[in-house]
Amino acid sequence: MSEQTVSHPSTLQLILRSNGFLIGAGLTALFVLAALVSFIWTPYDATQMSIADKLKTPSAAHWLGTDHFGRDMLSMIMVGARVSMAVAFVAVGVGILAGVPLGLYAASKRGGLIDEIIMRGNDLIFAFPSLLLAIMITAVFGPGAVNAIIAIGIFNIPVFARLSRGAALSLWQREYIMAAQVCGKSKALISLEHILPNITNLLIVQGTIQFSLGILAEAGLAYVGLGAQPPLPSWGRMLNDAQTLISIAPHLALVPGLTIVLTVLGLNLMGDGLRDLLDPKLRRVKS
Amino acid sequence: MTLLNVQNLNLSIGNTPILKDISFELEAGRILGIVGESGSGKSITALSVLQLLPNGTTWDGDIKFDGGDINTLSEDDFCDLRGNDISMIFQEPMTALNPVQTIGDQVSESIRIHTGKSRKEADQLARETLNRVELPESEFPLSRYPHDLSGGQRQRVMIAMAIALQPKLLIADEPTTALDVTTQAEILELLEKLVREDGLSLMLITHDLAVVAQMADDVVVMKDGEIVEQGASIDVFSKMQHPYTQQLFSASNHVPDRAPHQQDDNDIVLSVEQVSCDYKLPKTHLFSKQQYFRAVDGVSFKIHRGENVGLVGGSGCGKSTLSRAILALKSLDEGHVLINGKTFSSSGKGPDLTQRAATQIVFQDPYSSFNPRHKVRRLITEPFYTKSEELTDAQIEVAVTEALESVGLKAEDGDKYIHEFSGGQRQRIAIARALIVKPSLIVLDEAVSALDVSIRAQVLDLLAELSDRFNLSYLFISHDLSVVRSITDRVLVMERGKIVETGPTQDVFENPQHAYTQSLIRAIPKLDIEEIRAKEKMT
Amino acid sequence: MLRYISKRLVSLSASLIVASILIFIVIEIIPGDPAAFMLGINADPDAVEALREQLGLNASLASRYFTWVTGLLQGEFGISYTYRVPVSELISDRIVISLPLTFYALVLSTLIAFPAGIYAASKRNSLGDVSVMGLTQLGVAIPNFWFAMLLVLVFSINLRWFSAGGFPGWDQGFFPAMKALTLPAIALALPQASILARVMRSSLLDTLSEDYIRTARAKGLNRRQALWRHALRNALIPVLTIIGLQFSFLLAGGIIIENVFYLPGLGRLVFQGITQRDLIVVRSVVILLVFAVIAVTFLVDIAYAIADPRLREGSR
Amino acid sequence: MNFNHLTSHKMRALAASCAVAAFMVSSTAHAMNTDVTIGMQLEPPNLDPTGGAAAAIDEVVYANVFEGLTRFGPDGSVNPALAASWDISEDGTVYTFKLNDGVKFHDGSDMNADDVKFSLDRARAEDSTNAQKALFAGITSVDVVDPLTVKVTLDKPNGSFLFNMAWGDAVIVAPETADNNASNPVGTGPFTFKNWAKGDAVMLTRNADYWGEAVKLENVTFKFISDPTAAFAAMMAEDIDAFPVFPAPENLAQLGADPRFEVVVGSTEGETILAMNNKKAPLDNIKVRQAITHAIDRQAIIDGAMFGYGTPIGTHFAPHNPDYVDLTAQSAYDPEKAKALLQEAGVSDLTLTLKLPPPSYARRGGEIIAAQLREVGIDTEISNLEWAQWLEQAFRGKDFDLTIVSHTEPFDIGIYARDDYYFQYGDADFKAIMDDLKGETDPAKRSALIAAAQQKIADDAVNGYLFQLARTGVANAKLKGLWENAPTQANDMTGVYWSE
Repeated sequence: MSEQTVSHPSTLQLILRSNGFLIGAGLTALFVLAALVSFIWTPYDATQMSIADKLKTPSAAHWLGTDHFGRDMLSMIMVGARVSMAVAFVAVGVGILAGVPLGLYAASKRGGLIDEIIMRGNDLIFAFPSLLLAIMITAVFGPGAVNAIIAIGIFNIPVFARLSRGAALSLWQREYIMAAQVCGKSKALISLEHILPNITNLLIVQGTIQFSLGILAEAGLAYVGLGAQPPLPSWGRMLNDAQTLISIAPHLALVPGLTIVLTVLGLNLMGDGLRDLLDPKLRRVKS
Repeated sequence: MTLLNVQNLNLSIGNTPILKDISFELEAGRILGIVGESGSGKSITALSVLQLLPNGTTWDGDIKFDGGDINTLSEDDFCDLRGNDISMIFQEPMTALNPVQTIGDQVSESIRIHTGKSRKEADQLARETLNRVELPESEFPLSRYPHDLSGGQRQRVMIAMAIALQPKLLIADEPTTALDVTTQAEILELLEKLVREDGLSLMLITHDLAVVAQMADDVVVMKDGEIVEQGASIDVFSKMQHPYTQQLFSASNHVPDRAPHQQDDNDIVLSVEQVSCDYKLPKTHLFSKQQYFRAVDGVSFKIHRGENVGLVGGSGCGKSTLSRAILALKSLDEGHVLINGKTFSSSGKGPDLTQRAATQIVFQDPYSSFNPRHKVRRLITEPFYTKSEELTDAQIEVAVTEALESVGLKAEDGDKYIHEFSGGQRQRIAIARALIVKPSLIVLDEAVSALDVSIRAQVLDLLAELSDRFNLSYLFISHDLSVVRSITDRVLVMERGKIVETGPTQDVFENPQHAYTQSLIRAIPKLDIEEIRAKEKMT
Repeated sequence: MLRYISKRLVSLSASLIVASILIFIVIEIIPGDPAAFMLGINADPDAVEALREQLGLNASLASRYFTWVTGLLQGEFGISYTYRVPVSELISDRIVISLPLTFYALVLSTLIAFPAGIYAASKRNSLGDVSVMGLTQLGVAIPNFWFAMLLVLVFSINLRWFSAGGFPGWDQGFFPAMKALTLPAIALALPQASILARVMRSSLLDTLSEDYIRTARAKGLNRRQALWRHALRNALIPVLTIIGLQFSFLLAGGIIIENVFYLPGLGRLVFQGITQRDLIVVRSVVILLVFAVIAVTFLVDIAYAIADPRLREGSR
Repeated sequence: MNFNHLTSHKMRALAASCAVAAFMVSSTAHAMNTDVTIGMQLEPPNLDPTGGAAAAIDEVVYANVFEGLTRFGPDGSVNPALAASWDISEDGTVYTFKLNDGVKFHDGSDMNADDVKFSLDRARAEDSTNAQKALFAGITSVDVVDPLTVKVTLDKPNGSFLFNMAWGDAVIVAPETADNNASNPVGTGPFTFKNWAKGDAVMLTRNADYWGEAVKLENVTFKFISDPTAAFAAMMAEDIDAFPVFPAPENLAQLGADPRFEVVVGSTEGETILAMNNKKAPLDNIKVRQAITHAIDRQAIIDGAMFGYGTPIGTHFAPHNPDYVDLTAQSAYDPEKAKALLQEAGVSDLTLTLKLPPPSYARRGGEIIAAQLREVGIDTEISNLEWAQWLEQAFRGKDFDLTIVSHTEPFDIGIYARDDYYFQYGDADFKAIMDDLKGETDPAKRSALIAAAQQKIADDAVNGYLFQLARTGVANAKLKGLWENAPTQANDMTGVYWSE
């Protein structure tokens, strides 16, 4: 039963060593920066059309070329980043704000009727083919970025509910929770004070993954015409517009496609890097 | 004839040295005990014999087995050796068996890969081996799965797997640490029988000096990766040249000196009256009647102020359930519990907050008793939640400093996080947390079982001193009877939910009345020199 | 075991009932009137009203729900507003495309993911492991409809190996039909295979660090034997649930892919149903898809109970 | 951008074996040259032209499966069909049709005057679900003179009665099979219905005992591909022989350049307009409407949205029609004038809703128009709707400021005379012109009236008249006989044949 207390390397050392995290964080930062800069400056006005020079391939004037209406692709990507990030961010926020309390509450009422109802509710939402519910929602309320947020958000709720319930269940066995109960603290207070801080790492890691899935989902919705509406540029719709022109202007499809891939890749790498970074500090060194 | 000869073994994992110049021998047919505290490197020594080392380990020196030099063997040759000539059993029986494979398959597997016997023959031999380890066919068919076996039974399956092919050497790494005292005695007896019958050599690794004294022919004492002393157990225990061995010996027998306890009969801190607790059994099918298992059955006892009471019993006897019931963490089905004369909890009604301040708890596992996210100051002031009136920051500061210093830590430790402390220091912080609200009763649930012998002695001293100073009363729950004997005034023995015997600790230990208590006392491994010398003369 | 299964059966059927109510209500509040759509721009109002009556659109909400559900139980989905044919006939034409496509993608994804996951886990932190994981990171990041577009560009338009889409029908023979489903299946399978490979690897790495693997090694099994005989079976248990979940993602993903390859599957039927306000078709197909997902979840639970003896007697 | 490295070894083997099969299958397609596969973007909801208005129904069955008394020719002229000849009474209110002899329905029953009476009475009945009920409003009675003669009496003379009888909604059906024509059409045409794989294709085969001139094709398959990319891919992969209305104008250049294909650009009856809600402030002010018409650059929209296919129009009338008057100059692109007009109208920072139906002319055109309006200071909120929602909100609910739609019915300038029509024009003078036109049979006078009507709606700037939808058809170079223009929504396969 040897018990080596390994010295805890400082977080900075860990960050430098895991290059996956660095690449991921770099890519993500690039796109967040692009989105922020787009508020104040873009090479051209993203909605400025000039039909004369449409479908130009990447050139000095237009680094990423122009689309079928002659709009500058780079500016559209930057403004599009704003939309994708916003939709994914708020959708993950909805997932966390609604999902985590549900999960914690279900865990505190372990095995009870409420726990069963919440879990059955999760199975129900998981049972719906995700895009189908999104289509139905946007068919009822009409397409638009807000409805895309609601549609994607709803699918994040069971993910976070199930994740936080699972983590909380294992924590409830821990002895410091019993110690808090001995002090007379209510289940809700214990969930807030003890359980939530100890599952935030899990939530952060899952948050980045769901964020990247949110971007993919927004692109999917926009591709079938249900995401952000014109004139607001969005990556998914750029892909949809580029579809018919793929053989005569491949750059029209490649630019938004690769942007989505790089963003999602960056987020996932950062997510994995975070998981390695945050976990060892918590996990006790087993003998 | 020396079966195993280890010479100048040095080993390091990554770049941290673990073993320094280890040399020892194991004679055929004898039992070698390797004893040392956690971190002494005794497990790694065993694993290096079998070459089952974690990746990234480098070692040198040579190991001879049965005359041959094994450290130059290829991995495949080693595979033939493992389980055939040398086999090993481990400490955690609950996780050591494959949950999705029957016990029959797991035992016959090692037979089939070494001897190429047909499935039927292998199963036949597996059946015989299981019978040898006292797992009869009637109750333990080959088709049974590990998950519904007890810890002791699983350890027997492990032993069956190990001895199925009559190996020359069996390495047992802390085989009984996770078991309760009666099961431990049975397993040790079984190992001794196998050594005698099969001429098996046994390398027994443990941190429990008493087990080594009782079992081992030769002893090796290790500390921080070095052998500090080795030789026949008689010589080692009687001479004890090395100071560390002496310190280890005295710590194992340590009895904290406690002031004689004056009992004021009518100042009763805890009164438990006819308490019973039930657990719901899983229903056989959806609409079957709900069955209950009565874990605690009509238990009554009293604890006076300043009195230390022990609660002992095998695993599954209900002592943990009783402690949860006393602390109102579990609702009672019958009877009620009074603290300082006032009803604390009774069937149906939960406790009221103000009474909560009167009771506190210290747990077994120092690593799971604290929220890693909070600083020590916040951890130990959590019980203040029970205080109705708000304390000012100054008052809290004073209370924190006083609590930390009373358990032998410094005030500025309050600003550190829990992962910066060792196991022993954490247990001190747990005690500080219990003390800070000056409770009348502290429940110590296996509070010292997870600690090494030397640290355990210090913590027991601390507890004794605090009990005297603050006139605290303890309910000391443990499966380790020697610890209970050294610190409690009175003891309760529990079996299957009932208190079967109670009385002053010395009387109960000297002449136990109830059969179960007698079997418990008998099972405790003895650690006194005269007894060993008497045994020596007999053989 | 029986107890566990009956408990799951009860809870899953409850979910199904709640799902049917949910679907019915959501679809009822979709604006737009099917009759108006059918008669087009210049239709005059009383012709539209006559058609509404004919289609029974004016009956009360509850009665329509019950007629729909009772119909469902007898496999009778009702008459499609636009096609004027029994919905069950419409669905049977399309389900022979959607389900094979989903299973084809599931098989493909599993065939790619298992070897990749096991290879990566057994060669932990080696070049092989890092490259496989790099590929799966890429696989997860690629939107499957974009990948489908590229597949069509490369394999249909340039190389002309595959037709660009469409479905010849199973009566044309098994081989041409499967060929038509190959590109869509690959496009669907890629992201799922990447996710499954990652889950397989991490689950295997967890089981490899368990104590019973050390016991197996101590019994004389070499690394490969320990992995295949002990670790793999235990690692498969969590992977089963992921495969169950993926079935629902594949069904959803199918909707977009069917559009890119113009496969007349259930996805497009729902899509057209929504645009043409053919509410009976939409309702029936959605409840069918939800039923399929719940059925698969139930199958996964049974497989779970079989694979994990701990579930045999006690309930989880 | 090649993804080979992704497919594992097994996949590459599977792909290679498919390659062999691919070549084997595609080469046989051309040996049998009496079969044709026609591509269509929208699938018909059903196959009964008298029961629904969707253009797709007529595009499959008109002239192929069903025939009316008269029919449209490729140039839009009205020719005899089931009615061999007819004579009109002096006062133009009584039409006596002489039917062809020996005409049989596909189920073998004879087609005679009773069927004509049944069809016309059915269309004009009180509870009829015929989308174009208005066409039959003028009929007071239909009488069977003898098995081959029918007398139709109108309440007042109607110059376009014969034109109306050529519509798809006026085809002749048999009483026995009328009710289930939706899924099993039985007509008198040269092709009989074979089967309909919903969502995929409709198959017709040659009618052996057709009464008229025999057709050259054996089997005709109408394949439905809604996705533009898939349509392009299908053409390139030669899965489709012809796509009469190709959905993706941007690919026409590339298809035209490929020797295997021939691009045929004709005209349609589709006037694409920017409809304005004339009753909703500030659009009720003519100056604002004129400002909007001047803010729009028609050629930019045609180039941007339709890749150059389409002819600008100044009023709601088809340019290929002899009576067309070119009024594009009156609402030419002049942003400065637009700004000035807005100032005169006292309107500043105006925001209008722009509701767009699904077709790409609307979605792409809408984005361009939104940008052009923004140039003159008018902001727009775009919302993309499906047809059902567009019908609900814009067409029937009149809940819109601007919308873009193409009216593809032939000679439909008459909609400006309807009071409750969605852009809510209802001008008394215009209605007067249309009433005169209705009663007028003399061609010269009719032309003058039509020109006046066109001038009126241009002067009132009722809507922004954008362009005439071009009929961009793509066909296999060896396939001959397809219609170039689309005087009505139809794919007449009677004259189609393989040249080699």
